[in-house]
Amino acid sequence: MSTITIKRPETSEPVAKLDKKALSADHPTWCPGCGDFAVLASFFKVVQNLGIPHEQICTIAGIGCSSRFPYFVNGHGVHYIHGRAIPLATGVSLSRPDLNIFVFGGDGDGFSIGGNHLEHAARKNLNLTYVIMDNFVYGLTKKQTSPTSPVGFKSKTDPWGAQDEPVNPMRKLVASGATFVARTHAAQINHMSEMFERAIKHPGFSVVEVLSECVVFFKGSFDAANPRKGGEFPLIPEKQWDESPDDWKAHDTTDLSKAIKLAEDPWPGKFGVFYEVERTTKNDNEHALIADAQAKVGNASSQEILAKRFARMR
Amino acid sequence: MSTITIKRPETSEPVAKLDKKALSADHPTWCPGCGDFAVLASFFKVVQNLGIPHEQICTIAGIGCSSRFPYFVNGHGVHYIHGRAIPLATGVSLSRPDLNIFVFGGDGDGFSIGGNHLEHAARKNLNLTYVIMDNFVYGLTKKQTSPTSPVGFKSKTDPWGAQDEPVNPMRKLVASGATFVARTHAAQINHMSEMFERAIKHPGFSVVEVLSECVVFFKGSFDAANPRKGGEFPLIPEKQWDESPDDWKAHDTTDLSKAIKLAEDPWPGKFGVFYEVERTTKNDNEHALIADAQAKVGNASSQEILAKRFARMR
Amino acid sequence: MVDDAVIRIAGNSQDGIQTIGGLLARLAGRTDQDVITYMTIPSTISGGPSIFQVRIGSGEILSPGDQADFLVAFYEHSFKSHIGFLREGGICLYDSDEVTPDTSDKRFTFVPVPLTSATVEAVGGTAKDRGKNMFALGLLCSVFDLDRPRLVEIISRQFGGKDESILRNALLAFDAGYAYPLGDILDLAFQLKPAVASGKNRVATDGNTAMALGLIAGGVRHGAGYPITPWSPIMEQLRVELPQYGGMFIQAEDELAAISIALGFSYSGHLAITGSAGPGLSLKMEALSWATMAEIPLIVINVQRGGPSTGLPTSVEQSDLMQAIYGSHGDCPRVVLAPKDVEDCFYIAIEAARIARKYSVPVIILSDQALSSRIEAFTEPDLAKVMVDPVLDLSPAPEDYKPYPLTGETRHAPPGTRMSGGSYPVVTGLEHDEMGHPTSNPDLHMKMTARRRNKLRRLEAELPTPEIYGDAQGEILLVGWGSTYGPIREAVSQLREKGLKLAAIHLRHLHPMAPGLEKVFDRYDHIFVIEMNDEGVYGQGQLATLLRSRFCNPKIRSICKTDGLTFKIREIISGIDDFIAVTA
Amino acid sequence: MVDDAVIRIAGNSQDGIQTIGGLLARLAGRTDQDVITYMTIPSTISGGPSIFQVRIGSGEILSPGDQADFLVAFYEHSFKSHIGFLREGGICLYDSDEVTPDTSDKRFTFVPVPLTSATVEAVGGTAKDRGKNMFALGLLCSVFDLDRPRLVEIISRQFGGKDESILRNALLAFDAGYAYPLGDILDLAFQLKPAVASGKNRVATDGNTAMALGLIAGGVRHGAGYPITPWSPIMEQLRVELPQYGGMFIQAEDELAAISIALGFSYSGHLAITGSAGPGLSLKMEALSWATMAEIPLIVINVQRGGPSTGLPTSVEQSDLMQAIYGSHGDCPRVVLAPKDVEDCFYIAIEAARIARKYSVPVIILSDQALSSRIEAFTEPDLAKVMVDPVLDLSPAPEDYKPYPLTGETRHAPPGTRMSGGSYPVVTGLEHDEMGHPTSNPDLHMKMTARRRNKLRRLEAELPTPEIYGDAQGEILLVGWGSTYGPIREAVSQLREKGLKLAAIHLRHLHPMAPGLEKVFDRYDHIFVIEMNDEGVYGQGQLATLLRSRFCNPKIRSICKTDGLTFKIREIISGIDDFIAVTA
Ligand SMILES: Cc1ncc(C[n+]2csc(CCOP(=O)(O)OP(=O)(O)O)c2C)c(N)n1
Ligand SMILES: Cc1ncc(C[n+]2csc(CCOP(=O)(O)OP(=O)(O)O)c2C)c(N)n1
Ligand code: SF4
Ligand code: SF4
Ligand SMILES: [Mg+2]
Ligand SMILES: [Mg+2]
Repeated sequence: MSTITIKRPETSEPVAKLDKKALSADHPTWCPGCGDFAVLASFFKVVQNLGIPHEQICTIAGIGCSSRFPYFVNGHGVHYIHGRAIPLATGVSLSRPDLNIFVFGGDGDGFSIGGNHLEHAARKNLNLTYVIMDNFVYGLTKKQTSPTSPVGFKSKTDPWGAQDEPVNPMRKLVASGATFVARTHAAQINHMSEMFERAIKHPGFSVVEVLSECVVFFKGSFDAANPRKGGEFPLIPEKQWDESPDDWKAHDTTDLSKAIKLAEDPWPGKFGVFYEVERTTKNDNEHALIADAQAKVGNASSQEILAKRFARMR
Repeated sequence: MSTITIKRPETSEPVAKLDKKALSADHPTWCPGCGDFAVLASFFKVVQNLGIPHEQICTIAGIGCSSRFPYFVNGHGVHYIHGRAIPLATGVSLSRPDLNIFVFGGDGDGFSIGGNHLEHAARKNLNLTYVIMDNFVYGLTKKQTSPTSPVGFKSKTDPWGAQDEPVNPMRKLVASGATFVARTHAAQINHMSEMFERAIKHPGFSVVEVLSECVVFFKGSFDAANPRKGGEFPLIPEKQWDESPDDWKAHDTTDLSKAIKLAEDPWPGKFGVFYEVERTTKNDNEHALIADAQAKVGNASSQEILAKRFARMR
Repeated sequence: MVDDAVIRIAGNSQDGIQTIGGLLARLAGRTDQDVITYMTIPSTISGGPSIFQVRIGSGEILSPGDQADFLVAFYEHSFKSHIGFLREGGICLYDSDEVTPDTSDKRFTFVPVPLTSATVEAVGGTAKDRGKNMFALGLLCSVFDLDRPRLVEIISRQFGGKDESILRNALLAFDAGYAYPLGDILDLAFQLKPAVASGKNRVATDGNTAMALGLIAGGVRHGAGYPITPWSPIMEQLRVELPQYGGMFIQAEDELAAISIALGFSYSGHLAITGSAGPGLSLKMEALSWATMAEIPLIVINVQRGGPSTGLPTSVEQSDLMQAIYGSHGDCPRVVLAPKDVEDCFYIAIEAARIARKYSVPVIILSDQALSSRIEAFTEPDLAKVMVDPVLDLSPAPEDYKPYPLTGETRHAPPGTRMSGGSYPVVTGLEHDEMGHPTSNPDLHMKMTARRRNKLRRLEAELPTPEIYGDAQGEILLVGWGSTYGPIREAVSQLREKGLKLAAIHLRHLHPMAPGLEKVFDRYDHIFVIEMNDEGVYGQGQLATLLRSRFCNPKIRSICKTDGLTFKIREIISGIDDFIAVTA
Repeated sequence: MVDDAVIRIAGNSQDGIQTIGGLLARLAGRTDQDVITYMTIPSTISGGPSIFQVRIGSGEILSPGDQADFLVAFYEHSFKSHIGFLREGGICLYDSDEVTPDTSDKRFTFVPVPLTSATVEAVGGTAKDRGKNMFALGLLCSVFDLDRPRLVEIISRQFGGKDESILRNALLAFDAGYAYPLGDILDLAFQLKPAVASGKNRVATDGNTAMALGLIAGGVRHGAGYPITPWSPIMEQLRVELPQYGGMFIQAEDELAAISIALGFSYSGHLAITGSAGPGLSLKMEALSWATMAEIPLIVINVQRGGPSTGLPTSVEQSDLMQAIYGSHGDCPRVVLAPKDVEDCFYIAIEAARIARKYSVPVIILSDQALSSRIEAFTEPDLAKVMVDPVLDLSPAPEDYKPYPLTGETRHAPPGTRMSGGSYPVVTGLEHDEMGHPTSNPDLHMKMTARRRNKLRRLEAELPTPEIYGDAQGEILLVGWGSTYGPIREAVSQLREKGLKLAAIHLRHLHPMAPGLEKVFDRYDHIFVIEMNDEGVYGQGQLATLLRSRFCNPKIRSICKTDGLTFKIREIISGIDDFIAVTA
């Protein structure tokens, strides 16, 4: 058959379980106190738990403070260009079903310049996990208004306070057609890790928004959702379909318009899984096309198929 | 004061009301039977009704069959590049409050390559009217799958039938933050004209999706919503808030998550206004900034303001 | 008996005149004849005036011809627009149901045939629009004494798949045309000399198809793109063909995504292809720059059309050369190639894949609108020799793994590779050291910039100096690139017949260029670079600008044109004439 | 008494050393002295090692200096990294709380000062990090005998707006530093010669600010952009400044939107500006091509940084010249300018606005990272002379209105214009006729292509040949563009002192170039083009490539560098040395 030849080691020796040391690469260049450290720590924890083989880890990012993530993970990684990590990851995901694909990036990278790719990958249900480290500001370029900056936020491009209605991340993500959408907070390591784990296990396009504070340019931004800072961290009660007495009040994570309604909650809103459904992935569809096409050509080699093609043009 | 000098004719002579002839420019290059003809006719009708002065008409488009619209309107117009009509219109809208800005384009132009600009202009509530002539296919480039092509549609890029979940236009538009969102059908001239008129009168970002058949590459696509072709054209009953007996059953056009729920209706779905709210426009915000800044500099001329700025650098 | 004939069929695109052209071209291929076709595309989707021109002959056919020997005019507008293209002494066959020519014009022979009514008669009323083309083909078959059994076989193959009645009607019309009594025009007409049998199979196809198949032969199995004229047919074909080979082609939401998806494939270890026309290429410039920096191989096809901006989407131009070389920000070396004819579209794609893999660089192929759509016949490639079967190499990387050694070729470890040293690689668009780690060390930026550029110098060193066509030394050397190959060669032949000593050289590798050109240039008094682009502010076309800069040779001058049409032989000759008298 | 002194302050960016530099520069401006600063930006957001260098003098100061006369080292790492930059005989003042140098090194004079503890003593514990810089400034004020009252005035202005205690602490630290007993180092040190009073106001600022203010002076009131280093400060300033003038600057969602919004402004009749650094420029190539085709004026600023791709975001490079000229698809003529120093950033912006308006063309300005952030002092511009007040002209268009006359300048009728002839214009990126109607007529495409290019020829004709600096004829001519101006001039001065006959010429207009260069080139034996970019596959930098192509003059050769740092005078001299011995 005309498949692509893959050269791999014959026997794979038993692999040591990865610990934090094995997973750590460069020491992060983030500012002391930056929320992104916790995201990294949580990612390490989940990857360890899930026992993902070392060579199958692939982290992909655009540009931004948060997008430096791949350098800090000792795994295969790509530091791509601003806003286009998702399409690059699309190519990797579709052609390499053997890998675990993680995309990391900021609110500017994901919702501003990259907003369109996000939507199309979501509706096509690309199989990958996307973590948006949302700090409501452009960190790397030093404090301009981001698409998630709240009205009134004083940045270098809005010294009088931002005026534009920000993107509502949960609304956008649920509406995009992503099949797993969750929201968490970098100061809530356990909750964050739980969200990551569920996202990774989800087949299809899973996305998690993490509120991850930029301590330099937007200090205190997420205190309202941090019990240690006097805030509240209200969780979404998920419907269990177990006929327990209060279950009817809980959130049906398969109901799209309810998920969008939940996203209208006033700041700081709720945390947890907003939406979760299963739908055929683009990966499945494309691999089905290959299977069909190959069934039709039978055992023909690449050369035979092409020779036949030329014969038709004689 | 340091405003920009505008040279205009002193007295504006009484202007003849525009008729269809005055509004018509080149004869459309569309294929005979193309739905886009009706959109043009309806636009002419509404512009006549509203009595918009000739020089204040400004139609702007990207690239596509539908995007050739500006050539067929005798008014100021721009035929820009693929997918970027909205940001170009943003510049015109913000700097020229005296104009009426209309953006026309196709599903590929608006939802594929231009999807991101649409979202950001919508959330910022730019003051303009955008008509998406949706034919569920790439017309100008001759039948590739578009982001609204239904699953199963056989195109040149999906000869076996499209597989990707299409964009749900109403869901996307409502979720984007547009303040007026409606849906109509090119074969329903009266309904279409009503939607156009309401969209144009709406202050802020108003968008209308018109199902406009491509008779060459997707014949019969919208018959299911065309009573003359045996289909149904179900209208959205809008809540009147008049305490009439059935009003509670009608659609509350100010309720975002209900509008999104309505967008989940099975094909051919409903027609009419899905969402309509008022919110400060980006135009208002920017003009307020100018007013504030100018109040601070008082009567100073441009040269005086700049001289002061230099003096601070001595 | 004549060597070749130029036939122009003028009608509306709805009449299926492209179909006749395609069939004629295929016939030529099967009878060892050479063929070049040329067609125009109507400006509205619903169709409109359109022509198909075909030049068939026994010798080498290099261009679609400057004037027609034979004109078929379906309508009055076809007649009016194209009679000026007929050579004196040529034959004009017209639909006497539609056209009323001034037959007193003694320069031409007029042959009236009631195409419309004769077709209706043959096939029946309803199908008439569909049959006129086949009727005309039958006529041509008799006029030019073409190989009728083969032509019928080809027609049967073409229409065979569909509803039976379609083929039946097509053959009815064809036979009626073949049998139509033309009287003494047959004596006036040309019988083509039979071609020398090559003993090899010959195929006929267009440039876009040849390119798509070349990519497959070169081992490319993955790609992504976004529709645009005239690139779309490449993506449409790859979308359908690649799954058979275990690969895939993805339609993206825009060109930015398309190149990024393709880079995702390449990063994954599958050399990938993306492409577009000018507007889309402009959108790919940022990502292309990443490919150079990260040293990820990629093939990018640009089917050039008239620019700038949306420009002239269905006309030909060669105005994207500078962008191909210099369009991205930064010092951003990449390879640029251009095919010279349809056959070469196939081989250049293989060459692009070879270079991309060997040097881990992006390679741009500049095709153009004329090449993309015209049909040529050529010898069927020897697949056993050229075919590359791709391998995804996931063997463990050794401990001393260095992706970007300061000396030596790039070594990528695609994801999925076990790293024996325990340290996994990140590929980046930031400047980096030999291990790929970001650095802003001045010395490293200097060395890495040189490293990326020196890959092109190494490639240059392995390229052969292009052959000279014509006199080994002499008065004039014509330099060309891309689809001007044919007309330039014909111009050389015509001028040599007049006794001039001249030659032509054609560049397939445009960046880097092959070595040894300066020595070739030394042997001629005048060097003219022939290109379909503008002479710019300083009077030089794009390739001429590059050649002058490289060699500082003031003998190098430009013959440019920007009318969106392919070069006619006489335009090249008169272009030369503007500098030195060659016609007298 | 010395003419000038180079002071390098090395510490961490958190220490506020940029603040001292800025204050010193402003002081220089106010005392008719010349000044150039230079700083590095740490690679992490949270800060890290950083320097600020300032060269102050009475003569013309053209570059930040090849070596330091005076080094202030805050930390051990600062000391180690920068002692090599101190000239023999120079003074190293170090924080004796942090640094322990090997004082036996007799090449330098070491001056220990307990910067940390002395500041704590003066200001109090909590604020120490904030005060060290002001303490050091006080020290410098005493060492160099600077104009203390003015400096205090400038400090008060800088810190005056904020919380009162901040200014108090700043002055406490400054005074303590000024009063710190330095003993005999004062004798070793330099007193700067007082500058000749110019009688004119002088201002000190950086290149980005000068550019933003130049745009305002040139009558630009509208713009749009997206953040990127080192362009962002221009957009941030315009966002704040423009509303005062009745204009606006919009932060877009990306660069594609930014240029499109700007084109919307320009189409509306308000000449607009957009800008970015390399990656963003690559994204603007498609829309820029529309601007050329539709002939909509626009100013595009590129603050160049190290490339390709994300490259070296905080280093300097001049590698986007070719892209500026050729980066879009199609024959796409546009104007390219480059400022030579900070002052020129102001004037080039005015020139760009003038050209954009006059010829209805896009104009690209190539600034760079070094120019954008360094501070220079210059004579305050005469606003009465240069200031342009923009007018939105909505007077009715006459009946014979033709936007694109085949001969004559473009005439736009912005929307809102009443068309007396009754026919309203559509501007388009398709090829079009004189009225702006789309056409694929071959002849019109030819004429319109020429029309767009000829605008640049007319501009060329009005440009003055750049002045020659140095000998009117001689051995060597150095050619430069952009921010290499200063070092090139100093190199010329140094070599002339050695008796060489040489000169320099600097291009501000890069596309088209000023006329008359060939005559200048004829007068020198060697021509070296000095640029901060790579020598490419064929050994020539980007401007050199253009010049060689235009003039086919093999005397033109390249001196390039790609280490991401500004040219040192000695690098230029040794670059020349590589070709012909100038040092012996
Ligand atoms: C094409 C392009 N435009 C702009 C930039 C500059 N840039 C780098 S990161 C960034 C945004 C950073 O914000 P975000 O994505 O929220 O990440 P954060 O730094 O806040 O984590 C921008 C505008 C770039 N690198 N490339
Ligand atoms: C940058 C760029 N990419 C691609 C194209 C080619 N193109 C022109 S129109 C179009 C899509 C047309 O579809 P749509 O927007 O739905 O309009 P329709 O023709 O169906 O009305 C495409 C892909 C282009 N002109 N520019
Ligand atoms: S600038 Fe903000 S987002 Fe960036 S590393 Fe520092 S704290 Fe984190
Ligand atoms: S191709 Fe389709 S969309 Fe385009 S003009 Fe024809 S019918 Fe209309
Ligand atoms: Mg952010
Ligand atoms: Mg469409």
